Amino acid sequence: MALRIEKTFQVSQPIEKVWGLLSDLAKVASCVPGAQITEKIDVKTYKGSIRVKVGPSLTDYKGEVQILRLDPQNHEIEIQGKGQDVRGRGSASMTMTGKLVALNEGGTEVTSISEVNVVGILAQMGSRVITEVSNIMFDKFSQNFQDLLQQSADPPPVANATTVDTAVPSPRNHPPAPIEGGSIAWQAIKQMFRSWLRALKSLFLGQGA
Amino acid sequence: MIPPAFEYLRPSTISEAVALLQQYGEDAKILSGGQSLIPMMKLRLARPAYLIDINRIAGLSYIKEEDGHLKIGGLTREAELEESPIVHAKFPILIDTEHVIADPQVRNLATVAGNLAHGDPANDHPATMLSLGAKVVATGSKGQRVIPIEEFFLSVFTTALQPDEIVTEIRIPLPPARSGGAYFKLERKVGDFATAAVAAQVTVDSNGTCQQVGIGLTNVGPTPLKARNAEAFLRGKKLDEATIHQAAQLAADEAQPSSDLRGPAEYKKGLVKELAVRALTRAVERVGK
Amino acid sequence: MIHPTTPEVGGMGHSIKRKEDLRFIQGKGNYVDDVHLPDMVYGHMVRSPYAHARLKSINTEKAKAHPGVLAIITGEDLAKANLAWMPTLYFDKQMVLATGKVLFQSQEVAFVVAEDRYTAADAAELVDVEYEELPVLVDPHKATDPTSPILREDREEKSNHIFHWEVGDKAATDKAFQDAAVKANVHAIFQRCHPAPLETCGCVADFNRATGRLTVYLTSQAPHAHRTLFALVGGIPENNIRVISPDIGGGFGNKVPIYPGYVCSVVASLTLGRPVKWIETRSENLQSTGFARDYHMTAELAADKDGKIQALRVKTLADHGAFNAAAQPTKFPAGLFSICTGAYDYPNAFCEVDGVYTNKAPGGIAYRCSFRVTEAAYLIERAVDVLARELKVDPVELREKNFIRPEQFPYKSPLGWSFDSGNYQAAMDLALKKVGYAELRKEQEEKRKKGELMGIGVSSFVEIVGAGPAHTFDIVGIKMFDSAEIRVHPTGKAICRMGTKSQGQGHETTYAQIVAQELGIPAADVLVEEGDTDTAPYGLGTYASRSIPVSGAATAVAARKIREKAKKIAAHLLECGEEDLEWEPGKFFVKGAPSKAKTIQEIAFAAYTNLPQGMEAGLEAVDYYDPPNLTFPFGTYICVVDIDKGTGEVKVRRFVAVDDCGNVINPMIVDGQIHGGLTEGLAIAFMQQIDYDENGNVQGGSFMDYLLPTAVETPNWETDKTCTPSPHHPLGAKGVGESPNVGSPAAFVNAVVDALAHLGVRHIDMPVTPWKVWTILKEKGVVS
Amino acid sequence: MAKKQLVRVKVNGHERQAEVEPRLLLVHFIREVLGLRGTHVGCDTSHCGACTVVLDGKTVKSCTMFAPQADGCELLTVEGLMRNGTLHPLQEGFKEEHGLQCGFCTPGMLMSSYVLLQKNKKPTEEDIRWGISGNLCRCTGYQNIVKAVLYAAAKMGGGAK
Repeated sequence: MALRIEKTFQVSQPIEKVWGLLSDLAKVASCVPGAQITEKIDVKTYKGSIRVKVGPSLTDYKGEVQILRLDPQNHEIEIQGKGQDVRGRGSASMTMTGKLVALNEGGTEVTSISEVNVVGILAQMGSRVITEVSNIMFDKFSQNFQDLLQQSADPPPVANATTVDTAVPSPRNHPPAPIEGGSIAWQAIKQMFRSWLRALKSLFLGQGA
Repeated sequence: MIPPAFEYLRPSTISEAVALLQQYGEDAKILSGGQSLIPMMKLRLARPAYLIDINRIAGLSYIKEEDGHLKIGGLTREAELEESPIVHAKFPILIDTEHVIADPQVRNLATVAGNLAHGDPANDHPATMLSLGAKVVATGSKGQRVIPIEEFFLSVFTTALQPDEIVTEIRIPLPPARSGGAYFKLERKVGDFATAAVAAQVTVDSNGTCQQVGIGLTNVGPTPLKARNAEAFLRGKKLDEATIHQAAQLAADEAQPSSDLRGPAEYKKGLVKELAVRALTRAVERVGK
Repeated sequence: MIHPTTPEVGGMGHSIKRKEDLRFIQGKGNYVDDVHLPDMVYGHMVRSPYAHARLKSINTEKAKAHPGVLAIITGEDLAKANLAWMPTLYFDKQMVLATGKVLFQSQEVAFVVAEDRYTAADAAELVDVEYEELPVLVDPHKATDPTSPILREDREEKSNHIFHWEVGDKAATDKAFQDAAVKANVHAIFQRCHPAPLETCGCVADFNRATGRLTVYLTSQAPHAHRTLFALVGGIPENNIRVISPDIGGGFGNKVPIYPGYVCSVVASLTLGRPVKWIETRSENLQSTGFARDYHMTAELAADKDGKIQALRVKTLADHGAFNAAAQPTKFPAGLFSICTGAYDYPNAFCEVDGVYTNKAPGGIAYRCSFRVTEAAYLIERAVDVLARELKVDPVELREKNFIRPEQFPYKSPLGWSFDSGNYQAAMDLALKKVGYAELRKEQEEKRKKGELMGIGVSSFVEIVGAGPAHTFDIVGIKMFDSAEIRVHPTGKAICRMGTKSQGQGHETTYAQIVAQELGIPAADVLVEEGDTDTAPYGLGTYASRSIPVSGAATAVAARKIREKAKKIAAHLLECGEEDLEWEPGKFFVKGAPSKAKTIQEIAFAAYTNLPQGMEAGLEAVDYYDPPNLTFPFGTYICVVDIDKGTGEVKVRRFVAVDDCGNVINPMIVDGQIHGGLTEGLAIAFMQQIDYDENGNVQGGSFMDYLLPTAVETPNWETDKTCTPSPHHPLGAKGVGESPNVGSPAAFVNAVVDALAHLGVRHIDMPVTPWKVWTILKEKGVVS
Repeated sequence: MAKKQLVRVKVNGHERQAEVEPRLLLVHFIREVLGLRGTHVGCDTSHCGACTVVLDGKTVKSCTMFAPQADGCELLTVEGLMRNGTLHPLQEGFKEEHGLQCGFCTPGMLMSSYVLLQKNKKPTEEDIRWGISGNLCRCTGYQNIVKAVLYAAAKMGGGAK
């Protein structure tokens, strides 16, 4: 299952400040709740794992996230995250291209174009909801990114490597879910899986619980 | 298809069940009808460490009229609703709904409460309950609370229930005189989720002017949807053909379907419009019956 | 001519109740999963989540350490025994367990054996497989693009192209098209389907170390062929292998191939010395075992201005998935697809097929179909409808104008077949009358004026079944004869053993009726036994509607051999010459003196007690029947549909099926076959598809999305018959099980297209779903 | 290993009990613990109904229940339909009307039809089609199954409306 999700939003901060955040993999990643970086390979590449628990579903993934392309001139970044389910039931990957355009009023327009690929049992059983869920996920990512930008003058928020249950969406004005100091981009992917897994509950005919 | 192992717990009261939920937290899952949970466990997409089987809790299975409401117990099976004389007499919309939920065997086990608590936008009762203005009674460690159905569905498979809460009752206001309702669903075959479905419940005054209206949409958005614009448009109007068509278009505009194996988004919107016309027309026909 | 028998005897033409039913209705059937042996253990398959990936490592340590786990087999383990690959039924090989790469989602990667099912499933999750994902090839049209990945590294040819096959006179056909006044073409995809019998595939492999014998209880439509393949592939002496097909819960072609799970179970049993059971889940069945169809076809018809067809040109791309695991006769890479000229008489035809590999499950099996005959029938019947639109004539009229006439039989088709017999106009006439065609057309006209959508679809299909003559037909070298062995006991009762294997077709009843017909022994007194290779004579099994055409003929011939001997015994008993005797089912009597008679029961007793001097005792015969030709069942199906414009739903209002399968053995069973096949046709036309997304994820890999109609979606079928016996079959029978599945898809689709024809619609690909219909209505401005 | 659960049932009139893993599916309990193999498994997702049994008078899909859920319940399976060596009218109807081919769906069909006729003595064809809509058959196209149920209804004193 492959999908393309495009999100655009505007922020009041100047382009260089936004770029400072967007080009920092660790920070971009922190916009997605609850993941764990297990190893830093280099400044552009991290290894990590996530444990996703949604309602009755529990899934563990491991993989890596890296910057594929960084273009400060044009304020463009391409990030790729890939994870494999440790029980061998599939994988998911996402390539996100982020692009900034300075606005006349001094703010910045942020555009993210993401290609998401899901392989394995989730894609087999979950096609009826993946689009639905991914959209929600990316909305949240955008929101968290804006929130982080808002408070980027402050010191980075504190750590939490454990599973974060985001089944209930956090209120918009809430700060992004707590992130560990070194914790990174797994959150986007994690959120995605979390939502998918939650979605999968619906896939079975029985409509009782 | 073999489910993973779990510890089986069988409380005999609600408070015991709530206590177990508190004790085991996210490792536990309520087993009620099991018709959604067990298939997930067989595919090993769900693997709760503890299953709290609430089926033996006494006094949770009932359908009764009380305080101006139809009250449905938290363990009432779909099939019981289908066979209830009160429901037949006063809620033809629920009979429509029962007929198209899964299949007879599944309805014998699946519960009405579970159908809501699952939070699946593709389930049928959410739309019906939205159209009827139902309330969900949840019991948890902090006691009981009543959640209006419009506030119950938060996101995809996410409801307003707290982790230690169990749905113990559903309350549906008894429709006033001159009310009617209907549920229209298109499914690819019996037992399938809706490609789209529309629930409509109306109350008119003696001149045929719409006093109350509820419209719920199934499987055309991240949550079950209440077609508020269509409802607002209809209130105070005579429910003639042209008005119904206009309202149906508004309902279609409110739908946010995604494309999938059941069809492209555009089709699903078209379907919402068509089914809304049919549901509203039938609801009006049933007024006074 | 068929000699009438009494209902008590129950020969041909009697709707006697099925003998096999008694055990099934009591829940006493014996399916493979019902086989329970002492010390039996269970296998569970670990499968690839990826459609195309390199296997980097498989770590089985954790799984092996799990309590109750007995063995874990990987491709590397099998490779050591040279068993990592096995031959398919069609000039290819396939991996038993993956080595190097996986080539489709759900491909078999490792086999876990444990003390019970639950433990095996738990341990399977602990097998840690590391993959490196590779680019995926899903679209068969891109298979030969230079940019597409080469899937099969094991092959010498570094290409995804499997075969090119052509038949017919290309030059003459091209010339006919140049000269033609009218041309029509249709591009039609026959989507990937799955037979999905209600019982999935499975086996119990039981190797007895003490005796050295291997017994395999198998969901097999072809137990003898499977025994030989086990012997050839596994190197086990064939006398030490016993394959038992117990009751089979539906096959429809799905249970013809050998699947990796069977091989792994055998290997595990050989290793452990214990019986190993492996039963597929439904998802495994849909995602990994033999799919059917996936033919991407273009047909062009050339005609003169009066509508006389002059030529047919067909070009087809066949998607075979990762391995060419088509189950079909050796000389026919596209099966009997060249029956695509249909029921029509024209001089020129040319047909070509190219097969390609993709990252999908292997197969190309004959799903309720005699090797690609369904695709062919669908194509020609769609094409003729399109030509009728082009010519602006009624599709019935165009068909009638072009039918092969009864006096033209045996008819040599332009693609080389010799049609045995037919009367296509008779079937058409009966169907038209039964459905009330003229009135329906009037009704349609009225409805169109009111903006209502109603359609009438016709399909005049011809099948080619009963493979087949040994000079042309073999599967992996084994000639496609089939067999029957009849033994008459001293008390006049009989046992009949067959090379075929029923999967619900009612063989225990129909073969008994053939014996009853030929020997006059009541069908109730004839036990039919199939499926045990230790006792039954060798045969190629049941598929391609070959049971009655081949084994049914063998039964008749074996019975006639017995009758010959019985005649000698009767002459001895009646003290007359053989030439003085006449036969009617059940007895020999002296010509002109009917009271001087010996019943078959008396004769049977004498065969063991009172034989003529020098005659061998006993009354039995075996026959291995090599059919002189195939049989060509046909029929006309007419479907009437109403379309709900608001939702795009198609409602089948009526469906009239007139079949001609020659002489009928049991009309009740024939009708049952037709009901079932039509229902499968309905599902294919309107609901079913095994689709793949761009990453090779199976869409339709469970009954959630691979839709099987329930009783609610299924209409009442109206059936009738004409009878044109096969001139070469001993009983004049032709076979019927597949006709409804072959003939109906075109009738359904033609009906929907007919309903929309006035809007300019000429074709809709199956499955014809509500959203497809609605989208067309929207494009045409019928709905806003 | 999870704590075993004692499951006591009355199946086809006989009291049976066993200690089982709680995750044991009811269908496996019936087939492998009780040894009643007439109840079949045809899918994983609760769609096919081959595993249908009657639990306290209601049809359920025994592949979508855990064995402990049936503790204390009364079960009727296909093996319990015959009484005193006589076929149930439904069994007879399925045979007389050719309501089965491969026989795999038959036990589940019989159990659904059994409860259908308990609730509705004079079902119409439409009632029957909806009543068996949780059971899939690949062979018969349902037409003769409908006839078989009508046959049984007539024999049991009901008959078509």
